[in-house]
Amino acid sequence: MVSALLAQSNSVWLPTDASTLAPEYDSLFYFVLWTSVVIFVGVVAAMVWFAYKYRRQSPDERPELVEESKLMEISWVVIPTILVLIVFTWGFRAFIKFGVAPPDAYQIDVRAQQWSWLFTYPDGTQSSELHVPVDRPVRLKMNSTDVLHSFAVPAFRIKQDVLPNRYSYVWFESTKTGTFKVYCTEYCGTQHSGMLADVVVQSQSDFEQWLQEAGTPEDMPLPELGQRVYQQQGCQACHSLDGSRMVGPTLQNAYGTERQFADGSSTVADENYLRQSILNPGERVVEGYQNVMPASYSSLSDRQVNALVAFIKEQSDAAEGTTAANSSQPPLQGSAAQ
Amino acid sequence: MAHSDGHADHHIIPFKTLANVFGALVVLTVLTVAVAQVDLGPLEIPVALGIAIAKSALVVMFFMALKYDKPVNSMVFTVGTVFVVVFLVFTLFDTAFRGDIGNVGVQTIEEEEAELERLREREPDPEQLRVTPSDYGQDGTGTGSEDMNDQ
Amino acid sequence: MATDTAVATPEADESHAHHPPHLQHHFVSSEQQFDSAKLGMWLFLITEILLFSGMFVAYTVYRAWHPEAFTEASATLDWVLGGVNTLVLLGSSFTVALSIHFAQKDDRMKAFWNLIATLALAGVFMVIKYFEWTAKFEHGVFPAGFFDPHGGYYETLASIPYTGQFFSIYFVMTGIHGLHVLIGMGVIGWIAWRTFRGHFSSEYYTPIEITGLYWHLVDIIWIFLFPLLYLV
Amino acid sequence: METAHKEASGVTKTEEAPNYLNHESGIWSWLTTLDHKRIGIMYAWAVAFFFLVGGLLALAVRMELFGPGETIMGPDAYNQTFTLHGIIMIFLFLVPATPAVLGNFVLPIQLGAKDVAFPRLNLASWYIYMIGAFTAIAAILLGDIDTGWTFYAPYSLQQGSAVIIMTASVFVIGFSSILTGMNMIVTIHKMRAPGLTWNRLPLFVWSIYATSIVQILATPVIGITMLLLIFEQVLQIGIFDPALGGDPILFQHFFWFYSHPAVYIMILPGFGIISELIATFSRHRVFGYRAIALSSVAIAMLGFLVWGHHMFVSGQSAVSSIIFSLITFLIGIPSGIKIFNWIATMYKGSIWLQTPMLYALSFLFLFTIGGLTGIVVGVLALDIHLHDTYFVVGHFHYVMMGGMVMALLGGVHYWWPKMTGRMYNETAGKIAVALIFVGFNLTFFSQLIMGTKGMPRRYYDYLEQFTALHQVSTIGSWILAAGLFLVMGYGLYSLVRGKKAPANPWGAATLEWTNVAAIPDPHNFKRTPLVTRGPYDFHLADEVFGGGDGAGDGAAVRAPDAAPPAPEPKTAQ
Repeated sequence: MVSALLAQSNSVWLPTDASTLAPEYDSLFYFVLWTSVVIFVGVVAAMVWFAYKYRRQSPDERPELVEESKLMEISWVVIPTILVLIVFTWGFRAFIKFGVAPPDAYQIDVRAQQWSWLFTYPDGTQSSELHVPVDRPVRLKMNSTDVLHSFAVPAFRIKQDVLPNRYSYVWFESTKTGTFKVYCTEYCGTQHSGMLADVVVQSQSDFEQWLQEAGTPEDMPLPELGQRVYQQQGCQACHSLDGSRMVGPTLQNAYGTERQFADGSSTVADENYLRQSILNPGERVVEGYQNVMPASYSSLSDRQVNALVAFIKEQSDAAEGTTAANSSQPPLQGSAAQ
Repeated sequence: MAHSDGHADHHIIPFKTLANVFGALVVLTVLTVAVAQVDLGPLEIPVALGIAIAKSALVVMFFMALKYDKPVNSMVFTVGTVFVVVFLVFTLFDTAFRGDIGNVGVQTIEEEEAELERLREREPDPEQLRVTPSDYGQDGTGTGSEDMNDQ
Repeated sequence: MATDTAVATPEADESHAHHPPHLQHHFVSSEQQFDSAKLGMWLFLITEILLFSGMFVAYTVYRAWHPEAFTEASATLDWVLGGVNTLVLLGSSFTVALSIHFAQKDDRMKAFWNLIATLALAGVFMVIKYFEWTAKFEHGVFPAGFFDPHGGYYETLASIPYTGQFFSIYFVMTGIHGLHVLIGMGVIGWIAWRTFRGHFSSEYYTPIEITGLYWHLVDIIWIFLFPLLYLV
Repeated sequence: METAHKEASGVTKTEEAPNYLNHESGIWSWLTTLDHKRIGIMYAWAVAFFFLVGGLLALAVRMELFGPGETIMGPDAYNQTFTLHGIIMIFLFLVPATPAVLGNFVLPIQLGAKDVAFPRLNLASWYIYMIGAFTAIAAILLGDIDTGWTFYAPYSLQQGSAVIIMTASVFVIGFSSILTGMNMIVTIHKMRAPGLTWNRLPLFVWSIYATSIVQILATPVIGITMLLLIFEQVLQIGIFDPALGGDPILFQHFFWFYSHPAVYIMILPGFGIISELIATFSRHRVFGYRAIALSSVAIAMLGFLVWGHHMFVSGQSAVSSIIFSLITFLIGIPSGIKIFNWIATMYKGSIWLQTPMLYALSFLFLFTIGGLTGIVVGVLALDIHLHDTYFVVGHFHYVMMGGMVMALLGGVHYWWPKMTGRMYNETAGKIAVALIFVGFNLTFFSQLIMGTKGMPRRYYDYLEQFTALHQVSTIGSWILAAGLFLVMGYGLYSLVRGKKAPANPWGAATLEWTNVAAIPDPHNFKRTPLVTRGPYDFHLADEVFGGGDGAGDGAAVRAPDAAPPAPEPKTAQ
């Protein structure tokens, strides 16, 4: 009966559980929830019953004094105290478990910035998606390049603030393969609600294969690598490819067009300009936009920057060579539609 | 309302008491400066704070006349200072134990890196890490041989 | 007592004949008014203490984290000037206590001159403070963000991280304390003038009393600031 | 009876009887008044205005969240909207609302005093509040403030000068709060009528006393915090800014040292109001008077030791998390005791379900949910998943709105006749309670559910899966708003057209009802009362039952002006 209720309410309250910590969390949650429900129903039932039973019958009614019962007063001090102490102890033990990672955990570095996540693996591979092997403890070493963020995965029941200038750590061991959401849960500005990422839980072999492919292979063509860097570094959070206006200017047709700056000057966006805008974004800010782009991109490698520039060039009709490819595209699509 | 006009029952602190208190305060100030010139090690802060507390107690009791005042005023003052201590102690519960279960770094990243740098500097030159005789093989130059000579 | 007060009537009905002029209408007696003012002042004083407590907490936290930096930075403060200032403030506390003493004894002029002495000592304190601050500014010793020490001993500070934090706390604490001294000087000046004009007597000296309380608190804050910043 | 009749006719011709509303007229007489009742009314207008503004902002927030993506505004506008909603509701509405409006108006009368101890400071506190409020408005107009009401560093440090002005305004408003608290404590200590011992204080007085303690002890710390935040921006002192070696978690300690106790500034007076309402409308002595009185003070004190429960996932040490969590549970117990005592007060009472009592019962219902969800987030492990989700949003709205605002609305209805001299429309009142109750639960219970599912707070946009719950919440907010606008409507109507109120429409037994005219005299009492019984000793309070029927129909209960109350020795004449 109780378990049926529990199973039913599972769909109402908590999300799916996909980590070793979740079952412990859920049983504690349901214990507190159902104890609370019992207390709440008791309080409301007494209140409603009294309000009905002792409703005023005549305006000059003079109720008798009620003797105060010491026993009653003591019992409603002592019983709640015992209950909260049980809950405290239980919560405390679980908390320590949440806080202390197993020593053999696989460590992944996490960099949070407004408004994207970047995950770096021990072999140097970087990704904007968190891929982890199933059934293996994973410890995240996190820090932020700008303001406070918070790393939360509801399916794992974990959450930890990510601080600038101080590492923080969180760990989990996933029990189910699949894709889950990472949220930023510490308010961090305009695109706070867009600061999401996917956790992809894979089997060990799938994970290893992914790790192989996700590196930056030497032989990858620059524009393709650029696209990967664009996604890994979270550029898409602020710079669209389809011309729509976001926090930063769109990259569509950015290359080769006239840029008007906040200080009144202007220039045609060439490779040097793009390079400078990535490495030192505060230098020249396009008019109508705020100077909010993090300076952390200056740590990108030369090859990565070159790749990004090549990728941005590809987004522009003005860039020679790609123009042909672009102009050939729409008719193709058009014909496909027909 | 005969009793309403009168501060007759207000305690007038005698000049002599005030002067004595002032004298004591001067002495304590000189004392705290004198003590500071001596290296007391870990006792330095407790001693300095102890003298400061003694001085402020004198000011509160006599200059501010709390000793002769209504108890409620003493209560107000006590509660106020208790909450300063609460603020301090409960904040220290965090800052003194920051990173105790390893979920955050004990130090800032800046400090961790400086620490690493220091360790790296102190790390002896691999040349000096000669343990077995074979390490001194052909190029028995420089520091190694000097070490040998010292011994 | 109970029956006495129970017939206290609205002022419309009753003349103010037996009310001293300083007694506000909503109080029953001078005693009640005096006690209220004093309790109110004590409550205000603990808000002041808690205001400063924030800075003391910041000081303790950073000192506990970076003891070497604080010791080094503290050594650049001149304890002689700090010590003189401590004596100056203690002296001013003494004179303000005396002025209450003389007000209670209806000795108007002595009360007045003691207030003037307090004012003068407070002035001395601020002048010394001014020289201390400008000496630091000359060497580029500013709060952390602008911290750029140069010249003499200050050079060594540049190489020690977190000495800037010490000076941030130093400037904020002594700055806010100094502001309290300035406010106190204004109030004491006003009270001294009123004393001179004979507004107060042993019957009614509440303003001197509560100004005195405020001034002693400013003194107490300094009693803690001095060893924490200059000595240890 | 004869005198009662005479007085009744006197009441109907209010124009002749001088009272605090009509003894002086003109806007200047209000702006320079030292009368605690008039200052209370001025606060009421200001606070009501900001409640309206904050409420409209809340509606805008809910409207934006009706569907994922942009509904009525962009992300920046949304972030500013919820920030302003928070700042206005907390600093300009919840903190001053009960102490400064009802506390100012009711407390001195309940004490049998002519005024608060420092009438000038009282007026000054209103002006300081208004200056703070205008500074806040200036900050809003000057720039985009999107830091959230918590101003967490380092985000708040990057947001420019508007934030400096806003933090300065919080600093200023803090002063007004301190002055009110000081005034209340001194008034309670020094201005009680003869015979009014500590054990005879109405529980509303006790609750304001506890509140004032918190105001005095906590508010200076938000002052210095805001000041240090300003210095951090202007002088770069490197205390909070991690880029300069500061510690952002230290800012959170400073902030919550005030802001958690501030929660008790908001809710404690609500406890007091509820005690008054339940006693009066049950016509029963409050069960466990001393337990309720002392638990208020206990909550006020313990409230300072729990601030770290806002920071379980912030990276503070586990030692402090554990200590803060344990004390958090301890503070839950006095709150629980209060609930049980109020229910026990109703037992064998004579329960009259007028609008104020309906608010009190709604309070019990909603605050119990608020308290229990508070226990849930107080559990160390459970908070990890629930922190900064809509569960927390739901929890504090159940406490702040379901608790505090319900109590405030109950209190305003209860004292409305005394403040305005007019009755409101009882039927409209009951409809409004029903709308507010239903709308509130729809709005915020759905938030509790989506919170446990992981919906983070302060999100402009959300995943498809939360849409249904968000829509329920938004629709609930419309019902809630309809109820509140109904209250505003019949309130304003009552000011103009409401029936004249009798001196004691509810048959209450505290001084403001038994010893004061329907609309109080400028000096409150014709004669300073002599108190001979407890505030809820209805069995001793014959005057309550005197001639009136307690039906709230305008029939005078007795004549407070002409004949002194029965238990007073003077009655003999």
